[in-house]
Amino acid sequence: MDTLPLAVTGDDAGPLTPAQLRELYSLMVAVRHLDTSAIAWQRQGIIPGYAPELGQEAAQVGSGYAVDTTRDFVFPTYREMGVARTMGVDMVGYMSTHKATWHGGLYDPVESRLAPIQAVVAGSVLHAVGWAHGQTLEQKDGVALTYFGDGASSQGDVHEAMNFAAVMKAPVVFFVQNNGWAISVPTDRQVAGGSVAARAAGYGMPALQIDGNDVVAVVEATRRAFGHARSGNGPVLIEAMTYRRGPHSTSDDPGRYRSLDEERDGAGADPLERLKQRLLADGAADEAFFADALAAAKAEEEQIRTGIQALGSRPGTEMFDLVFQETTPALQAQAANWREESEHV
Amino acid sequence: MDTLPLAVTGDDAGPLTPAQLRELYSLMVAVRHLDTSAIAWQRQGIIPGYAPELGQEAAQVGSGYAVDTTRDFVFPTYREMGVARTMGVDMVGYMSTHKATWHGGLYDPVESRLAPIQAVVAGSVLHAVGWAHGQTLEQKDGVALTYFGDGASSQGDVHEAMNFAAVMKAPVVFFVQNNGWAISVPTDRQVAGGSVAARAAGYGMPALQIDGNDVVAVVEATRRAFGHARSGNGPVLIEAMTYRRGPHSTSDDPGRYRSLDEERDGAGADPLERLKQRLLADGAADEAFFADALAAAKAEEEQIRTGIQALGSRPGTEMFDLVFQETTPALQAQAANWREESEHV
Amino acid sequence: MSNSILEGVDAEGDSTADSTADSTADSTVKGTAKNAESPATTVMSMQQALNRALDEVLAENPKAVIFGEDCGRLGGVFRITDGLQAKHGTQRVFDTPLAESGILGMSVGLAMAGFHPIPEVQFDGFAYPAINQIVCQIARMNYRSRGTMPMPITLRVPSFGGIRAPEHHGESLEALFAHVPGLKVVSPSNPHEAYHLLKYAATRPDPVIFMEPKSRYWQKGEVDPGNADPSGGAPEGAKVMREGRHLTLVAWGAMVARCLQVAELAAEDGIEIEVLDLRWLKPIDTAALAASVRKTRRAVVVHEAPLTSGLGAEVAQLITQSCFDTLKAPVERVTGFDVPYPSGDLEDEYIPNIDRILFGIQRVLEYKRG
Amino acid sequence: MSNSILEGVDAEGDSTADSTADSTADSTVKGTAKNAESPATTVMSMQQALNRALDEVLAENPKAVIFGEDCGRLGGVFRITDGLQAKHGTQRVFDTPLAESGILGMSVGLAMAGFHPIPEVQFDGFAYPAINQIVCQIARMNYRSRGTMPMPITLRVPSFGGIRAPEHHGESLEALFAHVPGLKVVSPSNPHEAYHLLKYAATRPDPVIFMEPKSRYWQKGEVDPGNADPSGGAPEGAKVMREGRHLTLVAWGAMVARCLQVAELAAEDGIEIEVLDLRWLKPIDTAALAASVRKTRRAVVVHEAPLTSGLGAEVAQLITQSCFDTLKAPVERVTGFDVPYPSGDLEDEYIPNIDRILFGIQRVLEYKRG
Ligand SMILES: Cc1ncc(C[n+]2csc(CCOP(=O)(O)OP(=O)(O)O)c2C)c(N)n1
Ligand SMILES: Cc1ncc(C[n+]2csc(CCOP(=O)(O)OP(=O)(O)O)c2C)c(N)n1
Ligand SMILES: [Mg+2]
Ligand SMILES: [Mg+2]
Repeated sequence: MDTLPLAVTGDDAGPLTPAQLRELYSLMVAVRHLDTSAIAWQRQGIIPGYAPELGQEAAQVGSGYAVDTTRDFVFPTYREMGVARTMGVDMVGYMSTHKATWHGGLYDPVESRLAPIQAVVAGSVLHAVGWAHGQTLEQKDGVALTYFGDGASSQGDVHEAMNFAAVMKAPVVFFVQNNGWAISVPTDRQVAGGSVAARAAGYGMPALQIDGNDVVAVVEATRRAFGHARSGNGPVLIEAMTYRRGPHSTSDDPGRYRSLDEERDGAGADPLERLKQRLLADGAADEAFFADALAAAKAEEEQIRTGIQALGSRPGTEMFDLVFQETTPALQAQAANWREESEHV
Repeated sequence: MDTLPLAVTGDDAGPLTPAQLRELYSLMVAVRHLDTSAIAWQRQGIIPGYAPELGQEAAQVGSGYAVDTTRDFVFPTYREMGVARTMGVDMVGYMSTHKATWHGGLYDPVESRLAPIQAVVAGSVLHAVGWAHGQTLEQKDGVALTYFGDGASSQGDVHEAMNFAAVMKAPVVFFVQNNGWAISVPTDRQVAGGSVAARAAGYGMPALQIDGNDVVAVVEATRRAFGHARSGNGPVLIEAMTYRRGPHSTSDDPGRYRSLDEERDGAGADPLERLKQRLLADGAADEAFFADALAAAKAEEEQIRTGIQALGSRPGTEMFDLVFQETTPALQAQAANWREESEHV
Repeated sequence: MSNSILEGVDAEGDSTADSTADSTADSTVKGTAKNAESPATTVMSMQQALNRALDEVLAENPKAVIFGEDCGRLGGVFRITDGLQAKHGTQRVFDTPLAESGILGMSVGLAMAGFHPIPEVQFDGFAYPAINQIVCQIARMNYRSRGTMPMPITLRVPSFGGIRAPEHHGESLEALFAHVPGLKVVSPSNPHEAYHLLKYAATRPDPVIFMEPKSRYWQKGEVDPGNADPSGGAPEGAKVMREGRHLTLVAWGAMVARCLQVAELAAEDGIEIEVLDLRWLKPIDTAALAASVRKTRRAVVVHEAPLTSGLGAEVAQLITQSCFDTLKAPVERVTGFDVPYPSGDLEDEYIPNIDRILFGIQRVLEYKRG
Repeated sequence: MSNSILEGVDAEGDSTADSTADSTADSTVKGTAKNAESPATTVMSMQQALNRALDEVLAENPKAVIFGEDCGRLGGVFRITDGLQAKHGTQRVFDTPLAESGILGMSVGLAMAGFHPIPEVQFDGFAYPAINQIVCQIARMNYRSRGTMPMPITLRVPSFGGIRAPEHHGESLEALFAHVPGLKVVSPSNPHEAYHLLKYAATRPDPVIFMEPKSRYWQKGEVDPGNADPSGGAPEGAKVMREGRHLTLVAWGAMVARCLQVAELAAEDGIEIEVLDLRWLKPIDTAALAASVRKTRRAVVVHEAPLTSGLGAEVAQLITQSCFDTLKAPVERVTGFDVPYPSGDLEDEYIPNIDRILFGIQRVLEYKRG
């Protein structure tokens, strides 16, 4: 499905260069390696839990690649590690959420242009609309990019967000990663009609349903959507069809609801492998490049792991100090009481 | 718009007979007269407030006419007086809600197959889905008919209801009265894309956008929708295009947000007058019939008014007694305390 | 107006009554009374006071934006935003589609973008669809973002009952809001308070739920724009609306005026009641509660919300905690019942009326140990 | 395990202690203990007890239906509905799309059609999107329909903290639910209670919020299916889990086990604590609270939810109201703080731990008037 007019899309137009394709590959390898490592970390007790994004690297890296962090703003769920990495977010700060150090992560969301990690399914989709409308009010040209899943598409907030955005012509790109599953529930028991992209027409909003495992298609679609929204044409919806190759999280057991055969059939070709084959076919990269990229990914993972292992707990005072900008006497009294009792012991 | 397959629709199929058209006219006159009288009642202090449905008689009477009260169930908003009347609901019991006697009205919702009057915008749309799914579970053939407005279509619950109904193939008819306004907000600032019916396709659900001021079109569309849902094909959405000719309620002042010219242009031809002309053209009714119908409507209104005027307040004990099926000691204690203190004074 | 309920109740018979307490009940020290002569003082309704406060906030802060259902062209169903769109433009004051979660969720994004959103929920009962965004997002974003994304959102909610409205139009949600970490909650009792508390709330960097007592919208009163508080400072904490020495009535919103009426009646029977307007329902001014009850040694808390798990429990417990030794009787609660807010005339049975408050006072005054 | 906090605190020095009180703290009368020898008694986890209760409810009532996110094929993220779909079919136990308002709104319609819906909200924090349907519809439909449309809906909510989960997975919503007219609220503290309270709740004609203490799901305990209560009757009201004469600890859910641990520790210092499992958070068993505190003359209430406007305020006020004369000290509350539920290790700082409860007890025991 492609109901987005082929408008001029600004400086981002034109096909991806070989250097850009190699960059995308390096990013995807870094993300793949960090993602699979994080599962190992969990098994080793370094972090208590993790929500893998195995299989969604193209969707995440490709869409994150289209973001201009000097003016755009991104609203993730709990599974957008690849977007964060692509945007250049501090990854120790990002992964700290999975160490249960701080719910939203320790990275600075304002600096990094990535809103805090969001655990409420569909929780931040409306925030994107508000932020985007702020751009309209201030006549700025930033675009809000908001991520959500096939499961999240069932939430009322997503509908309200699409309707608000379309009524107000807010510059929002709704990026759905349809990975086939919401924990144990497959898309056909979740998304009536079978496509989230098909919902857009009902709001008079253009939509693109794309192969979310083809990073080039993802970059191009996201750039087009950004161009459309940035030029004052209102919101766009992208549904990237992909597959959650791993468990929902490290505490999930997919064997209870899908077979290995179903997994293999559903997953299709590996997005990383697809890009590799393309680079090889184009002659844009050789085995040495892939080896280097993997080595860099490994070094990076090691550094992040070291950072995560070094992370201590946050001091208890932060519980009280970060609730308000202007604290209250009642809260200060509770903090004082807490301090006294914990020091006594 | 008409995306509903032209299936067999059972015994209800076939064009409306002259007798049925006359019956529809009588119903619409009764509703029109009661509706306009209710505004007078409010001015006279008989009732504290009222939400008129002037202009929506065809949409309400026509859709209510398609209901089979031996097996279907209807979920109204606060503005479905015409539906209630058409279904044969006790109108003193119904109008008592506007006397502020009891929020949900005094009529028996189970007996009359009309759920209690609902003040939460979009509040009961999901109830219809649950009730309808109950029919599926029990292999019964009832259909749930749920009403909501153009404003209500913005609520998240409506989206959740459509998605649930379509995923579960629940026998629901979503009947939208698009009357152009949600209090002061016109449809173009409310419904992105301009049509609620257009939303249905995104759920893989058939929809009909119809002239809501043509009672024949309304009856036929609703019958088709019922037939479709009753035969196990899942939900249908009907958007009846009409116009709220009066104020939002007796405490509203439309002069603040729309001009009389706009009202006249928006309202179009009067649905009652349209049916009258058709009956005359068909030779199905004469002036004597219209005069009789009006006289009957007047007699009926008088009877209802007398009933409403005779209605006293509900006894305070009901406040406590109707909270639970199994009351609690704490609540009984409050009731006792209330009784003691009010008797003392 | 006779007061048969307290007749014969002997508060003076209490030998341990604090004789140092000010006996100023007759001079009725209302919060705003002292500036009544000031030339700047004007008489206006609460609706006007709120409207003026919003007008000034828009003028003073270019980042302030007002929106909600029917807030723009119509000026709100209660006309609180009347004329503001015409004056400040459709960018600053606008109508939204009919979806409360959308309105509040959008507020979060606007706040992230540096705005000061002042959304309206049309009626108390329609805050429920937005609770998820209020509790999980607005109240926590400052915390979640470690202080980098403050949420200066002032949510106006026409609240409480008393206007014979349809279902869900007479709810009291303060206990719910006060329980949510990260929110502040305030409710004005008269036009002066309305003006100052709204201006104050709408310039704070934290989310404030502003609960407007809709039954008081059309009541007029003196507003002194130059003097927020007798203290001369910001309108923080609770406020003594009438001094007394025999018992403290604690209330907020529309119940304050009713408690002042009760105090007037009780005075006829020689019972001097102190009326404390709690104003801030979170944080609660524990010091003011303690100061008053240490003097009066008895307290009754009055609210419209249902009894169980209402804010009255919190107020009573705070009083008991700080005044356990001096209390002569357990704190009494006179509140709505644990029933859905009723329709029509039953409203008068449900909302604490003068008689029920007097009965509560009587129970406390007549309380005997053992 | 040593208990430095209460060392030296002299509860016996209290000359007015009620000497008629049973001194049975050492024999630890737990509610289920007396039937421990019964052949029908089995040891199982709370997860198993809940699963068995649901299995039986489905078997006994053809109108009972279970649904929610991942309830069917997966058997729930906590496996509470494990195996039920396979046994009772996809019509009786089914997955819904991911929308809590949808799940609860659908429950209303099913109840209208004569079903007994047993929906699940996957985690406490995800009840917020459904609050509108719970408060405005489920809780009021019986009332609104004048008793013609009862709402026999049993809403299961895995609740409270303690499992180091992500944000919004450790919330305590009991104060919110208990404040809503038309709802009943219950929480089990061990497998026996879980089995009986769920079977009881799921056969009631009124809506019950069933709050499962998720940190106790995997704890095992004896379940006597034939004996719900020591009384021999239905599992209504509160339950004394340990008798004592110096102080009453009131708790519910996961905090009951912690309070029993505290009582054990305090006993080492000669302090005999009565532990009352409130069980029903609405309606609250005021008589049981009064009976216990009239004996012990001191009380501490413990909960995980934030302090302000928490259910502890209601419990404390009910105790104070009924035991004002006998209370030796104001009721103390040991609760979560007024902060968003924190992540990871901070959870241990937030949830009342043994030390904080002991400090609360100490404050009450050492309270001196004046
Ligand atoms: C409002 C809400 N309800 C339920 C949950 C529990 N939950 C977490 S993830 C999830 C499935 C989400 O599926 P989807 O949106 O497809 O995203 P994916 O996990 O596939 O990335 C559920 C039910 C939640 N976090 N928030
Ligand atoms: C959840 C909720 N929000 C707000 C309101 C206040 N309100 C009552 S009717 C109405 C407008 C409804 O418009 P529409 O759905 O088009 O129905 P109509 O009034 O035109 O029949 C509003 C905002 C409400 N009753 N419920
Ligand atoms: Mg998914
Ligand atoms: Mg309308």
